[in-house]
Amino acid sequence: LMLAVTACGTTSQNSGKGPATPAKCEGPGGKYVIGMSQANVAEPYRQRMDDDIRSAAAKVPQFEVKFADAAQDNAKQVSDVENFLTQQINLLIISPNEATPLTAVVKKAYDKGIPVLVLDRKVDGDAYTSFIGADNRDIGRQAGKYVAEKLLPNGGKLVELKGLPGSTPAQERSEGFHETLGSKVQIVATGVGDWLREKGQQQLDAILKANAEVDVVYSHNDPMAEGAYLAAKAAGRESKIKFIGIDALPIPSGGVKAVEQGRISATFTYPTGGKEAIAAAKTLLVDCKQVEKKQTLPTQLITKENAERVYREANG
Amino acid sequence: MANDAPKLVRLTGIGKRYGGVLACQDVDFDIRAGEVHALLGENGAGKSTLMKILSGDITDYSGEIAIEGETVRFGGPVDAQRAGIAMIHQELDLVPGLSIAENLYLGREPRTRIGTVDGKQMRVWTADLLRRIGIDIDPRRPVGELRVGEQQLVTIARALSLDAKVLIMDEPTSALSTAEVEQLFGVIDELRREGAGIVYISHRMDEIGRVADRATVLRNGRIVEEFDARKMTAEQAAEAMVGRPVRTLFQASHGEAGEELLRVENLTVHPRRPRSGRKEPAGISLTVRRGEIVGLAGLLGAGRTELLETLYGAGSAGRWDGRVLVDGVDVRPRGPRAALAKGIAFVPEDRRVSGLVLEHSVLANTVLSIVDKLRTAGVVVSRRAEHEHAAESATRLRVKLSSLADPVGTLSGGNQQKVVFGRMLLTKPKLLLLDEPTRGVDINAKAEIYELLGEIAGQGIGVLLASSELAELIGVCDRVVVLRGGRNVRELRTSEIGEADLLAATMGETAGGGVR
Amino acid sequence: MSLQPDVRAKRKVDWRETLFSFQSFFGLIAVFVAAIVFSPRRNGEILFLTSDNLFNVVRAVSEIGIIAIGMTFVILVGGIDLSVGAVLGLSAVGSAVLLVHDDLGVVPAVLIVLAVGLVFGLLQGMASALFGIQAFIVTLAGLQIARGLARIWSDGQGVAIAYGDGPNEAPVTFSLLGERTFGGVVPIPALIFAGLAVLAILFLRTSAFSRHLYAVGGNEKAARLSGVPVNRVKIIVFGISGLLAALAGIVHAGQLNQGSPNDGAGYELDAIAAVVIGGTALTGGRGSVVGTVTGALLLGVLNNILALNNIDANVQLLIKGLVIVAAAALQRLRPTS
Amino acid sequence: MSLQPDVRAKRKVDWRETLFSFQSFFGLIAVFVAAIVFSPRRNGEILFLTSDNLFNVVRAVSEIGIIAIGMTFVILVGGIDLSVGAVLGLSAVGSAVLLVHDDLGVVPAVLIVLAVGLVFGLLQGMASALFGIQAFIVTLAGLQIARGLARIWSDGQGVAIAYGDGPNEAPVTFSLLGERTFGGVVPIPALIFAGLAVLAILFLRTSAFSRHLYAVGGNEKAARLSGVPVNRVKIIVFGISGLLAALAGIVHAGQLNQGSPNDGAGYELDAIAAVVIGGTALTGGRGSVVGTVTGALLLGVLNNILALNNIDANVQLLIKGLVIVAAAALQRLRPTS
Ligand SMILES: Nc1ncnc2c1ncn2[C@@H]1O[C@H](COP(=O)(O)OP(=O)(O)OP(=O)(O)O)[C@@H](O)[C@H]1O
Ligand SMILES: Nc1ncnc2c1ncn2[C@@H]1O[C@H](COP(=O)(O)OP(=O)(O)OP(=O)(O)O)[C@@H](O)[C@H]1O
Ligand SMILES: [Mg+2]
Ligand SMILES: [Mg+2]
Repeated sequence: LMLAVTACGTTSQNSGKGPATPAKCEGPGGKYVIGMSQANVAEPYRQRMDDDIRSAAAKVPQFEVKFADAAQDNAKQVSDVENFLTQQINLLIISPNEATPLTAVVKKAYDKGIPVLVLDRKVDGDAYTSFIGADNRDIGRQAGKYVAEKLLPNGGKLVELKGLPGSTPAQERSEGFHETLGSKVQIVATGVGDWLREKGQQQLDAILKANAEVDVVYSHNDPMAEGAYLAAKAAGRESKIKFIGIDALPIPSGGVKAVEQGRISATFTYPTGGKEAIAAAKTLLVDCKQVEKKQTLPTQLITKENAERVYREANG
Repeated sequence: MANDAPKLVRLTGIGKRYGGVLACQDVDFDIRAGEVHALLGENGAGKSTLMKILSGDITDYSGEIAIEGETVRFGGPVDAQRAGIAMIHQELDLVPGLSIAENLYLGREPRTRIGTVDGKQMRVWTADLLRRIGIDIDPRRPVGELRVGEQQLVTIARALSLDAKVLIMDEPTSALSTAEVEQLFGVIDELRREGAGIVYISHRMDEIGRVADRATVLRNGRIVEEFDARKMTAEQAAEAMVGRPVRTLFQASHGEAGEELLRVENLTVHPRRPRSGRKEPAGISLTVRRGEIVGLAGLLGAGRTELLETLYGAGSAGRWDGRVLVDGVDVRPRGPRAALAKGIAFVPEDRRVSGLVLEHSVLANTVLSIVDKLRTAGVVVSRRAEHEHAAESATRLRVKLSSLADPVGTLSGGNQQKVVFGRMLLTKPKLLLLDEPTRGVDINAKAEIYELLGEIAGQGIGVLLASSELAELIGVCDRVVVLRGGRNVRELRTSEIGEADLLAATMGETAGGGVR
Repeated sequence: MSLQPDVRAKRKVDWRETLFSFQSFFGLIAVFVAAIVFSPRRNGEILFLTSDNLFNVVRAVSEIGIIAIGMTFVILVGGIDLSVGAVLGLSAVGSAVLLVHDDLGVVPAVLIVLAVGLVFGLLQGMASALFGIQAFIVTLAGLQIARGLARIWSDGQGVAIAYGDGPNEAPVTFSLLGERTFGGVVPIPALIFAGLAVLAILFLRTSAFSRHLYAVGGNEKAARLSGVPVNRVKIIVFGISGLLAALAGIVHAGQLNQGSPNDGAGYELDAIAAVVIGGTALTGGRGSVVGTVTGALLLGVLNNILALNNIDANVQLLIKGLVIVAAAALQRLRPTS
Repeated sequence: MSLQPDVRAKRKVDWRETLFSFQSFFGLIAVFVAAIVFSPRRNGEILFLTSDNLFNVVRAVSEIGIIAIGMTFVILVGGIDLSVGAVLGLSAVGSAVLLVHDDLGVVPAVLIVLAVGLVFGLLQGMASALFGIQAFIVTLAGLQIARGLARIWSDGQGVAIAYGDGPNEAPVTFSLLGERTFGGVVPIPALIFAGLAVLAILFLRTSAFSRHLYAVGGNEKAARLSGVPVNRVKIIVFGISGLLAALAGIVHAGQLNQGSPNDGAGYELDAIAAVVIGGTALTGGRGSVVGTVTGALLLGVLNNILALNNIDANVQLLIKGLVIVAAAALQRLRPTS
C-alpha cells in the first residue's frame, strides 16, 4: 500500500525538465562550491558519510564543500537546501531525511541547472542527476538468506531488533529480511530499539528473560546488536546466541571492529556513497562528462574472516 | 521616662526613591533602649520603607544609619540581624512548606555534633516561644496550613527568637483579635523592661496609647511631628498624619434595615482533612437584612473566615450541611462565579495572596470581576468602559495612585485593600461579605471605608463583616454575632454594649467576668 | 498633596519604559543587523537581504511561529504545552491519510484534523485543570500519546501526498500550502503565520477572555475569587494550543507533501524558546504575542545566517545556545516594576 | 482567664495522612502488582519476579534515577534542568576519550569528567541565579551547548572503549561499571544508584542546606529575609545536578563500553517525569528523593513489563502516557493543605 502511494508521488510534476542549462563545467581550471545537505549527522553512519565526502573532496583541489545538518527534520532540510541555493552553489549532494518532503526543493535546485547527487535515500520522480546508494531491502534479503542458509539451516529461534518505527530503513531492512528468511526459522520476539545501543540492551534484557531459547538476534543496525550482546553477556548467554547487525562502519566504534573482536558474528556493509559522490561530482564538473542516473552500491558480508582487512582498506 | 535612655539606633537624613515616588525623604529617627517608639502615618507614608532600610532589606538608600554611635551600612537582612536588629514584616513572609520550627530557625538552624540539623532542639525552643506569645500549636505543623492570624503570631515568635536589641514590628496585630493583642503587649512590656528598643507600627490608634512611649508621624515620606504617645489623642495623631482635621469617629450612618436578605440555618462544614484539628463552622445560624451591617466577632480561629468563604463558595472546606437562603431562596454557591451571579460579593482577608494580581495594573485589577460584562461587539471589551469604571471606583474610594496603569503591587497596603473593595462593589452585589476589610488600612482610609459602608448599606445592600477590631465592630455594625469554636454563641446589639462586653463575649466570659 | 486621586489612564511616558517595551524587538534588530554584517555577498549583493532569502526565513519559522502563538496563550496562564510537536506530527499524518487514503476533500480533511487537535488540547487542559495535574506532566504524557497515535494512524510510515483527481490523490488546492504567491515571492505559510499573529495580538489586546487569561496566570487564587472561570480559561487555552499545533501540522504536510509520524519532534522546545525570548514569563501573567513573533523571527534569522555562513553544525549548537541565553538576559534589563 | 486558643498540642495521627505520605509508593505497588499479574510465565515461574529480572529493572533505571535525584534538588528550589541528558552524553564521551584516546587512568578520568559536569552545572546556576534568567531557558541553551561540545570532543562519532593495558585501551577497572556483583546478580550501576539515593535522602532529611533549599523553593523572599544565601543555594543545586548527570554519563559509558555524543537524548524528560510522579511539585518547595526513587522505579517496572510482554511499540507509547497521567493524578488524592 505504501509502495503504491510512493509510486503515485511520481507524477509529472516531480520529473524535472532537466537542467535548463547544462552543469557549469569549466574543467580543471574552475572552482566549484558543493553543498552537502545531510539529514542527521547525529547518526554515526551519516557522520561517516560526511567524513568520507570531506576526505575525498580534500583530494580534489577544485572543490570546496559546505555541509549542513538537518538534525532529522524534513522542514529544516528544505531550508538547508534553500540556503544553499541562496549561496549559489555549483552542485548539490543531498542525503534526504525522507523522500517526498525533499522532492520539491531538490527539483527546484535541479531546474536551476544545478546538478544534484542524491545519496542513500531517494527522492520521488527523476528530477535529479544521479542517485548513489545501497539497497536496504536487498541487504535485508541477504541477511535473511545468511541466517536461513548459514546460521540456522535446520531452523531455530530468532529475535528481531528494529530501528526507529517510521523510518524507511527500519521498514526495508525488515521486509527484505522476511522475504528470504523462510519458514523454518521461528521469530520468537520483536523488539524496537530506535537505532540506539541502550534501547537494544534494554529490549534484550526483557526478551531473553521471556525466552529461554534464542539462537540468533537480527538487529537493524550494529549499535543495537552491540547493546543486545551486552544484555546477553549480563545474562550469561552471549556464547549461545549469534548477533547480526547492519552498517559495518569502518570506525573504532563501528560494526567491523565488533565483528573483528567477536561480539557480533556478522554484519553487512551499508556503504555511505561519500567517495562515489565526489567521484561523480568530479566527472560532472571537472571532466565535463555525464554520470549514470543510478549507481547502486553493493553490500558486503563482514565476518571474522574479512573484518580486519576491510577495516584496514576502508581507512587506508 | 525613657527619654534619657541611650540611643540604640540613629537614622539621619534617610531618603529612598521608587521611580517617581519619594517613599522617604530626609528622615531623622531614633530608637532608645527600653522604649517603644510608635511610627505612624497614612498608607503609603513610607513607614515600612523606612524600617526595611533599617533592617537591611532595602540596601540602596541615601542617608546614614548609626548603631550605638557607629555608622553602619548593611548588605542584607542578615547583617542587620547580626547587629541586633530584627523585623516583623507586614507581609507575612514565611515558607509554606516548612514547619513552624523550621521557619523560626531558617538560616540559623541549631546543629548536632555531627553537623546535622537538631530538629528536637529546634522544636523545644519553638514551643517555648509560641507559649510565650500565648498560642499552643504543634511546632511541626507546616506553616502553609495556618490561618493569617496564626502566621502573624509565628512571625512574631520568629522575631523574638532573634533576641534582638532592636525589634521592629510592622503592623504585628493587623490580623489579631484583642485577646492575642493583649498577650503580645505583655511580651512587649517584658522586652521593654529588659532594655530592648522597639519600633511599633500600627493603624489601630487605641493600641498606640496603650503600648507606646513616643510616637513619630510620617507624611509623604517626611517626618511631620513627634508626640508623647501617652498624652497624644487619636484626633491629634490623625490630624498630623493627614495634614488637616479629620473625623476619627467610627460611624456608618445609614437608614433603617429592610426585609431579610440572608438567612443561615445551622450551617455545618465538614472539613476535607479532619486531621488539621480545626473546628469548622458547626451549626451557625444568623440573618442579615437589607441595609443592615452585621458584624462577626470571635477569637483567632473562631471560624469567621471559614463561614464567609463557605457562603461565597470559596471554601477550602469540602461539603457543608444546613441551609443558606438569599431573599428566601435556597442557594448553594458552587464557586465565586456563581456567588457573584447571585449578588454575593466577598473581600478576602489576605489581599496579596487572594485578592490581587500584584504585577498587573490597578485598572486591570479593579475591573476584573466585571470585564466580561463590558463587551461591546462579541468578544471585544470596551476600553473606555474599562477605564471609566476603574476611574470611577478609584475616585469613589479615594485610592491614592499616580496612574491607573501602575502595578497594583506598588500601592500601599491600604490602597491595595481599596482596590479589592472597589472591584467587588463594581459587581453591584446585594450581599457583601467582608473579611477583615480594614486590615492594615490607615485611620483616615478606615473612616472613608466606614463611610462607604454606611452608604452601601443605605442603598439596601446587606453587609456581613468579620473583624478582629472591636471598636470597628461596635462603631460600624448594627448587630454583632459572636462566634466561638465554630458556633454562634451570642448576638449583641451594638447600640447597647461597649468594647468590654464584646471582648468578654468573644472569650467566653459572662458579663460578670468569670470564665465560662 | 491633593487628596483627589489622579486617575489618568496613561502612565507618565518614560523613554526607558518605551524603549524596553520593545526590547525583544531590539534583540531582533540586533540579530538582524548582525545578519547583514555577517551575510555572505555575491557581486556586492548582500545575500541575506535578498527578498527570496528573507521570505525563506519567514517560511522556515512559520510552523514554529504558529505553534509558539498557541504556546504563548498556555504560558500566559502559567502552563506549558510539551505536546505541540507531537500534535503537529499527528495532524500532518492525519491530513495526509484523510486526503490520500480516505480521499476526503480539503475542507472536510482540514476541519477533521483541526478538530482532532482542538479536542486533544482540550482533553489535556481538562486533565490539567480538573484533576489538578501539572501541565508539564500532562503534556509530556500527551506528547507520547500523540506520537503513538500518529504512528498507529500512519502504520508507522510517512504518508506521501500526491496531487490529482484520481483515487488516492489529494485535491490540488492542498498543494497551495507549499506555494508562493504575489509574484512567486511570498510563501503562503508565511502569510498564514502573519495573519494568525495579527489575529492573536488583537485578541489578546481587546477580548474579555484575555483579561481573564492574564489574571489566571498572574494570581490564580485572586482570579478565582474575583469570579474568573479559572478552569474554563485553562481548558480553552490548551484547546487553542492544540488547534494551532494542528494547523501547523496541516501547513507542514502541505509544504512537504507528506505527513510523517515523527514530524515536529522537538518543535515544542523551539516554540518555548521563541516565547521566552519574546519576554513572556514562564510563571504566567506577563507577556505578549508581539514578543513571541519577534522571538520566533529572531531564532529564524539566527538559523538563517548561521546556515548562510556554513557554520559547522556543532558550533551552530554552541552559538545558538549562547544567543538564546543572551536574548533571555536582555529581558532582565527591563526596569523592575 | 485563659487567653490560649483551644488547640491540641499533638497532631492527631490520622490513618489517611499516614497512607498518603507514602502515596507515590502506592503507585509503584500498583504498577508492581500489575506487572506480576501480566508477567509472562515459564514453567509456572513468574518471569517478572525472577531476581535477575528485578535487578535488570533497577539497572535499566539507574542512569535516569541518578539524574532524577539531581533533578529533584533543582526542582525543589523551583528550577528545572533540561541539560542533564546532554551533560550525560558529554561526560560519556569525555570518559571514553580520556580513557582511550588520552590513556588516562580511571581515577583522573572520572574526576575530570565529574568536574566538567559540576562546572557546567554551576555555570548554568550562575546564569540563572545571577542574571535572573529562567532556568528553563538557561538549561535549554545548556542542552545545546553540551551537545555541541560532546560532538566536537568526539569528532561526532561514538568512541568505543576497549579494555586492556595497551595504548588506546582503557583500564579494566572501568569495565566493572557494566558488571554484576554479589554472585553475579546485583548490577553495579544499581548499587551506585541505591547508594546515592540513600545519601541524598539522608542529606535532605538532616542538613541545614536542605532547609534552605526547601525555603528558596517555597518562598524565595522569605528565605532571603531569613538570611538564606538564595543565590548560592540555587547555584549549588545546579552544580549537584550537573555532577550527578556526569556520574550517570560515566555509568553509561561503563555499561555500554562506549561514549557517544548523542547518548542521553531525551533523558531529561524521563527524569522530570520520575520526579513529578514522585510527588515533587514543579513550583518548588515540596517533594522528596524517596518519591523520586519510587517514581523512577515505577517507570522502570512499567518499561520492563511492557517489554516482557512484547507490546507493540506504538501502543507502549500510549500506555506509558496514560500511566504517567494516572500516577500524577494519584498525587492529587493527597488531602489538600
Ligand atoms: N517596591 C516598590 N516599588 C515602587 N513603589 C513602592 C515600592 N514599595 C513601596 N513603594 C511606594 O513607596 C511609598 C511608601 O510605601 P510604604 O510601604 O513604605 O508605606 P507604608 O507607610 O508602610 O504604608 P502602609 O501603612 O500601607 O503599609 C508608597 O507610595 C508606595 O507606593
Ligand atoms: N491555633 C490554632 N490551632 C488549630 N486550629 C486553629 C487555630 N487557629 C484557628 N484554627 C482553626 O481555623 C478554623 C477556622 O478559622 P477561621 O480563619 O475561619 O477563623 P477566624 O475567626 O476567621 O480566624 P482568623 O482571625 O485567623 O481569620 C477554626 O476552626 C479553628 O479551629
Ligand atoms: Mg507598610
Ligand atoms: Mg479570619
